[in-house]
Amino acid sequence: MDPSELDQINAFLEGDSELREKIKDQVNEFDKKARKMVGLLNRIHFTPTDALPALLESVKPILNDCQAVIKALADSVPPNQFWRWKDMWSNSLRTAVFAAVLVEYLSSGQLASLQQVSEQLGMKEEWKDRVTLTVEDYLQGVISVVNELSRLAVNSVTLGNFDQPIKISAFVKDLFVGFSMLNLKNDTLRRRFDSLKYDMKKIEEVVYDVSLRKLTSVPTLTST
Amino acid sequence: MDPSELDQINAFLEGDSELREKIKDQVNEFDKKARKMVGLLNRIHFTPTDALPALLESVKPILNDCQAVIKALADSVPPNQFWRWKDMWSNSLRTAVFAAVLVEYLSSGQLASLQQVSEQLGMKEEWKDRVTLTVEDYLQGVISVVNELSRLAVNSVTLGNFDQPIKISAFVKDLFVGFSMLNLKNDTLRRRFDSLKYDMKKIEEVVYDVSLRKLTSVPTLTST
Amino acid sequence: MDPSELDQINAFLEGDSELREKIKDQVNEFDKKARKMVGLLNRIHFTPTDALPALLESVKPILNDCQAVIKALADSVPPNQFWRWKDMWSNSLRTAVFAAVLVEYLSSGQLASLQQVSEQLGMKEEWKDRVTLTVEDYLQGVISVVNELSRLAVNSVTLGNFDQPIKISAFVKDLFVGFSMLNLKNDTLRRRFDSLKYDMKKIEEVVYDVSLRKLTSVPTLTST
Amino acid sequence: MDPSELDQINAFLEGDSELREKIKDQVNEFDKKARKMVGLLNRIHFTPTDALPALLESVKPILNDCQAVIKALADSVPPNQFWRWKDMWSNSLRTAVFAAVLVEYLSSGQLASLQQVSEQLGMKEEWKDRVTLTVEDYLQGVISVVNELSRLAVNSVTLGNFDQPIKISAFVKDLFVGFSMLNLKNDTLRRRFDSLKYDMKKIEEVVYDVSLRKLTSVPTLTST
Amino acid sequence: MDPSELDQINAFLEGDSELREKIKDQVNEFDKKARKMVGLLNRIHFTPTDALPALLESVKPILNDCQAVIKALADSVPPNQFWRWKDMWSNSLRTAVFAAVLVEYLSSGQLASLQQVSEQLGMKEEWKDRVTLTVEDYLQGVISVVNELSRLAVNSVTLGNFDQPIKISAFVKDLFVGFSMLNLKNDTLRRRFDSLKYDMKKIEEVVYDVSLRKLTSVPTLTST
Amino acid sequence: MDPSELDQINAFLEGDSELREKIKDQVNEFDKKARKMVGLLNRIHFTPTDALPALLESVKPILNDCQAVIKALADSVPPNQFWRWKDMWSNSLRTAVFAAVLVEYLSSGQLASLQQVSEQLGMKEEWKDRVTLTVEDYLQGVISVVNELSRLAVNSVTLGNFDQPIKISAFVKDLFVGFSMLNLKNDTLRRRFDSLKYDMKKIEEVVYDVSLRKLTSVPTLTST
Amino acid sequence: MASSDIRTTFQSFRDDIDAYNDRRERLIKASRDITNLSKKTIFLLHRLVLENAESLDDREVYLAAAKKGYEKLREVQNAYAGLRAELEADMFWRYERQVSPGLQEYIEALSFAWYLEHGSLIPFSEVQKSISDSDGKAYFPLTVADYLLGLSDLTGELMRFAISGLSRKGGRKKAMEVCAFVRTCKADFDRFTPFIYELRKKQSVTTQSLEKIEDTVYAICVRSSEYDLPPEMLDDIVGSISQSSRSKRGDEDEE
Amino acid sequence: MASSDIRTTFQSFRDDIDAYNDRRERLIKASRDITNLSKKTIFLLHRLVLENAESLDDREVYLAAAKKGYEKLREVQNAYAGLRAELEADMFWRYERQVSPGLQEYIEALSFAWYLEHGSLIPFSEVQKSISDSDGKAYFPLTVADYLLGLSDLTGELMRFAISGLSRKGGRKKAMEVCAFVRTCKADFDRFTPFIYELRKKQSVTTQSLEKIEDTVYAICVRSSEYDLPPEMLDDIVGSISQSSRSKRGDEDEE
Ligand SMILES: [Mn+2]
Ligand SMILES: [Mn+2]
Repeated sequence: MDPSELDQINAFLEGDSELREKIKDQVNEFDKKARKMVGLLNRIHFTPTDALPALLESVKPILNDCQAVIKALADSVPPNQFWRWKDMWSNSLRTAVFAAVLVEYLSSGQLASLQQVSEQLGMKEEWKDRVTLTVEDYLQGVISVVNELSRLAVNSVTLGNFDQPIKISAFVKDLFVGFSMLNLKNDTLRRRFDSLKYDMKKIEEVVYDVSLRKLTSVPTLTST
Repeated sequence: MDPSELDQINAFLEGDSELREKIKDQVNEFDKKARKMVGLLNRIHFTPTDALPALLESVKPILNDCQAVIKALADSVPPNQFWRWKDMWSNSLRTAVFAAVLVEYLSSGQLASLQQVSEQLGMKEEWKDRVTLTVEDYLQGVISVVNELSRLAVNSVTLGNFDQPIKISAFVKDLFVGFSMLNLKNDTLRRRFDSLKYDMKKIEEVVYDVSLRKLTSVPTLTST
Repeated sequence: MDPSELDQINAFLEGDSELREKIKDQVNEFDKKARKMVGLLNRIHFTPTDALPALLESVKPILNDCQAVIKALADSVPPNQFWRWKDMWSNSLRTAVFAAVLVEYLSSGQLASLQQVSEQLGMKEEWKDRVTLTVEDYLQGVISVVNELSRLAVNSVTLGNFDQPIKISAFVKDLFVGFSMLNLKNDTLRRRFDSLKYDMKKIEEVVYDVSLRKLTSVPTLTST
Repeated sequence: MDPSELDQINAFLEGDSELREKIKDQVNEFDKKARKMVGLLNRIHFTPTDALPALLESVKPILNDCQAVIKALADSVPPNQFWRWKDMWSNSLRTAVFAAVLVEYLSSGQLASLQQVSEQLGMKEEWKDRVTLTVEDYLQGVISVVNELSRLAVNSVTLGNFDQPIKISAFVKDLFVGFSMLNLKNDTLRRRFDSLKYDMKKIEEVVYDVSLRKLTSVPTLTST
Repeated sequence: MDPSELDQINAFLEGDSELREKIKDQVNEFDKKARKMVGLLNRIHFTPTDALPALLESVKPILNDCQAVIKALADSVPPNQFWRWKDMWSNSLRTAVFAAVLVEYLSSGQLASLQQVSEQLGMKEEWKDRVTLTVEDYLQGVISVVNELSRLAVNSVTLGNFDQPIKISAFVKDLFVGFSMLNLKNDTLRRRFDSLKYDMKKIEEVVYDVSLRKLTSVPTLTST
Repeated sequence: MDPSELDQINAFLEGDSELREKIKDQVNEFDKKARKMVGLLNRIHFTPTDALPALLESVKPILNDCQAVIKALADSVPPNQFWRWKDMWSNSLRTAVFAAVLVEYLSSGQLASLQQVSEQLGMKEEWKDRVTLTVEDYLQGVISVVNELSRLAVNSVTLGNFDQPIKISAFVKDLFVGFSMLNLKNDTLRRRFDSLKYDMKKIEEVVYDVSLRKLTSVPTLTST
Repeated sequence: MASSDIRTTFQSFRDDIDAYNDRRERLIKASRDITNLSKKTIFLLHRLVLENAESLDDREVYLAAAKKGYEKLREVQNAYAGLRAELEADMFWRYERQVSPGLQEYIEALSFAWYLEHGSLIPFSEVQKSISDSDGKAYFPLTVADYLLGLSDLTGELMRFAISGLSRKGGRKKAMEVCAFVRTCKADFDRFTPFIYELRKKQSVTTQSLEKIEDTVYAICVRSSEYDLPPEMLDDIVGSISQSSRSKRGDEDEE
Repeated sequence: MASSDIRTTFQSFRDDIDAYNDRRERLIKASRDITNLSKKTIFLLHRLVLENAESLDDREVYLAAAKKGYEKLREVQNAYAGLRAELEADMFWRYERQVSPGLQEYIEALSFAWYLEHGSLIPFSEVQKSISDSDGKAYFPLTVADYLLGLSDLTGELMRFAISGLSRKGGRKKAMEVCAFVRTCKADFDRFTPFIYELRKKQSVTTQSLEKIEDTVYAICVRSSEYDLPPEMLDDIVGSISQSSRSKRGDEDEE
């Protein structure tokens, strides 16, 4: 190879690896915040219903803090290279989506839309070739919420809240129908969707236990 | 090496990989239909007893549509090459068997025989060297039905239908006795049969719950 | 190479592979009997208490027939080669132990000892270098019995036999204490022992339901 | 489950496993013949040129005997099931192809075509849905012949036959050009073809030695 | 569970793992001796022909010492448990066979028979249910000798001994013909036998080099 | 866990991970130097004998530069924690040993001792609980030298230096005898030592080719 | 180095390698013994709790069990005292991989006994103290990783303890306590997973154990809600019925 | 979001996912075609060199082969022109994993033809130019990684080229040239291995190829040293003997 070409390629590769280091540092920051939210949200399993709102409030400021980290990421990534680097932060991002969607569901009983989550995380339209919330990352986060809700169905019964599993069941059923509309290839998303069946089954068994014993006043949902 | 022989060999090698592409496209079509039926049949778990017939009716046209895809497959596969290509579509085919058998059971309480399913899927005797329904694919589909019925036993109690589990229990017991009479050497089939025990156990527990609480009028079955 | 030595080696190699075939055939026979007993014993879950003795009687002849197969095995295995071939039949043997121990428990309420089972299967002291019942095979069979009894506890209530779970509970608790006296290092055995606690838990729940039901909703029925 | 259907399924399953056993036995027979030919053909490496025809004659009857085994296979394999079972005998078949092609080359200096080998092994057109010689099996056999010829080039010099390597060199070069006309995608075949160049190289070295020696140390011998 | 039975079982489980430790220690001893012989025998590759006898003499005492270790093994293994423990020492034993056969060949030009090797290692008929030399271990050792001889063929030329390769070639050819007459079903043995071809090829190339250059007076062997 | 204990453990773990980062940075520096030496030494395969000394001289300054990096490492590692961190740099260190030993061999024909290499790399006795050259690292480096020499034997013949392989052969033989004296367990060192056999064989074949053709004047070594 | 020098040098390497292997072998054996002793202690603790299922007072049963556990673990502590010389200075780090498995098993057993006695997690200092001499000098430095990994295994034993203890009197209440305790452990350990790789894998085992306990506690709550009786009374009712059946079976035994 | 909203939303997700999968499928197929075309080109180049073994002038044979190779690769370049719209803006990076395998195979083929023509490594800019329109606008950005990984595969083909070409006239000299060339490649690439993970694995394949060529060159040297004749004369002697034998075999064929 021509020596000047050798040097040029080398310089290019070194620049690239510095960029990687820089992004990695920012992702570490992001990850710390994501972990912190997971740590707090883990408490839903033993927090009585009336103390839940306070717990959820404590998570929101951290969600807001994520905006700054995400902006820093967007500033680092070169134009059009979103797809090149996204794997580095998608874990943290999915965790943030998980937190946002779970907090919203436990607050309002509603599913936060991709748009809503995207805004809550401070994503800007003009960055979309550098940092954006993809459908896949959003769906991955939502599936993690379902995993958590199946555990919550069990633990809320222990806490004496017999209506929670019924509500969760209705919410998850809706989501499940939504997911079954997607044509998923044999990839991670497909595998995770398959795992939803176990969550559904578990939740259904809790609803079964509760309704068999007539422990709840809420009527169990049927299809419309 | 003789040039004409060389050309022939070359033509043969190239034709093979085009054929694979073509079959793959048709299998993709088949797979979409199979998944769609699974999506619809998932609704049995939250459909009240009286709305079930309508749901089952909505599945039947898709079952019929499978006939066209299967015919297209039969037209693509060269004579005598069933065993060469069958692994490509056996997953989709087993899912179709699952749908046919489940619909039949929920409609009539009967087990659809291999012959019946084969006809319903539009398999022709004269294709049997290209596309056919093997005993193994049929049995795999039937086992999947049992997996689904154990979940249905739980959910029908939630929906207030306390007789369904008792009926399911009798049907599955019958099937289980039938399967235990087969000399399954085939490893996959045997392992899946072994897994039926868990379904049986779950169904028995539902029947236990229901009869302990005297919620049903149907007498629980005993051996004859 | 010396021709006579060659012949000798060849004869040896051929003898070996014939021996393997022969043992395999006998193991197939053994396996058929073992599965037949499992098939019959599966009926305990829907056989009323008064019909149980007859069912157990129908298993005993097959247990006796195992003696012939085991003898045939012992006759085939060359002296001192127990450890070489035992893996081929240990699955069937454990199933036979399972059947023997389950039949004994359901007949007399007692645990058949290793010695008793060994005799019932017609094992001879003088074969012990060819076919014998090891401690591990015996214990594996016993654990399978406990798995089955937890299912029986559930089903006997469905069949209206409310005392059975209470008896089973006492028997299994005793066994559990027994197993916990052993210093198990063997991984498979330890793992299977671990699973026993779930059987205990299930049986406990049935006892719980039955006890409370007797006192709350069916006060006229008292234990005899 | 309908008893007659059960019986039918059972009969089918048992038939299948008997069929496997039967084919396996015949493949064992085939394998013995194939190995016997390999054993005999190994002698070409230390058989003087004038004794070669006799050696080749001793192989031909065994080649003929293969016809009976192959016919037995064709009789056993059910119609249309060639692709189901072919992996069981393809090793033996490739060895037989190797023997046929090697014998032909050493007798006539010609490459036996797929058609010729197929006939020599007694393959019938009307069996092609049960037993047939595929392009891949044929090519694999031919490559094995080249491997053997590179060894023969060396040994024939030891035996004083200095023309053999030169003939082999021409034959193998032709074959190599032939193979390089094929568009191989198949991995195994491609990898085996790659290995041919080492055989070529080895043969080249022998030709090199012989050519130079003839001119330097054995000047009286000129090529005829 | 009977306390005395429990104690017995416990004792049994503990004894087993102590026995394993003990055998392991003895195998370590055996292994050291085996390695030492390999170390010494490695010197054949750079030992001039006339110094070879002295080298071989230095190996023999270690071969004799193996008898004591093997006796210790036989004393440790419980009656009838040869097949249970043999895998622990078979590597060392095969190395000892390798040494015995190689020493014998280099001393007398003969192949030591299984019987001879067995005696040399001090195996007693009356231990055969605890420690014995199986056909497979013997053959594995012999194959290792061939691997070594192909290397020796090369090195003896370097040392100026041009007759050695010719002798080795005859010996290995003989062995090869012998091995091809065996019906090797055993996979490992068969694969190792297949590898012999490479050794043969190498040896043949040495013979080729030597005879091409007329460096030897011994006539090269032809088939009889 | 007690909150103050939690904090304490956390602080400790953070300190630890900072230390790891620091060491990692220094190891990166070390690695760069090691790679540079390997790059230069790769040229021995196409450098004519008379240009070799200049090439070796160009490596020596880099070897000296390693001393500073190694000192920095020793300053970072806490007392007594050599064995905790050594895996981080052992690759680089072994490469440095490789370079030192190869340069010494090509300069003087001698094996540089552990002590010599240790000094050349500037290791201090008083650091030995933090950074030191272990026997294993030294031997690994030496084995890499042998791997390289087997390739050099081939290439020096290409460069017309027919004596080099003979010298290499003698050197490697000595080393091999040394290695065979070690009681190596089944670990990396053992596996790498086993690989030496292939290098030896390769070198022996080069020596064979050269001496067969009488291309060298140096007498080939025999054991002493 | 000349040929003969190489031989001498390699002789000294041989001695070095042999010494290493011998010590390694000794430590592996010692560690295996320690693992076995610790496992046996854990079995013993489970057994003691189970055997005295009918005893009146939980506290007493647990205290007695813990005491016996400590006694048995003294054997382990003596073994470590004996290994002191082998693990001096940087030797501990050299043989860490051989020592750690046994050490973690020991910590698991010790923390189980401690939990039975105090109902809490054993502190780091207490573990280090247990493997120190009477002057408080450690036989070898305890690493935070071994400490945490040992404790992480404890959660699995507590799961077994909770589920097999269900049929004891008060077993239901105990299961709920264990549930809360294991939850806290899991949350505490989460903080350390970025630092200790093996802890990440063990945390998923802990999560599984926790979910098993949660399922158990859930089943208890579902049932007590259905009958709407205080747990103690439920225990008494079930206990008395099982008891009467058991004594009846006892009679049959005598026949 | 209400039940029905969820359905609508997921419908839009479905469209999004389907669009992605369709494009992905198109690119995989296109990439597979490109791979096949490139592989065929490589085969063709080997074949052309081999078939014209008896030709007088190396240069001419190589130039003619390269020219035919370039022609065939124009099909690939057209395919890339057609994919331009699919790979716009950030789409290249999104589908990189689908595009790279074919692209690397193309670079391998192109660099082989280039080597035959120039005897040197094709520069980065030339590769990029080959997949750009006539105004020099790239269809998509060429990454350094794909460039290097494609070149790395070239060494394997050069090994085949050198060894199968041995029996050509001048094949021995050519093998020595290739040996030197591959050596330089290996050394040049070594510098980049810390940056590109896959290159590390490919380097070990390159090393193997290099050693195979070295062994070949070694065998040549050993033999020419023994007979002590200049290589051209050796070629002539061997050639003439093989030739006479070949024509003799030809005679036999006519019988
Ligand atoms: Mn544990
Ligand atoms: Mn390639």
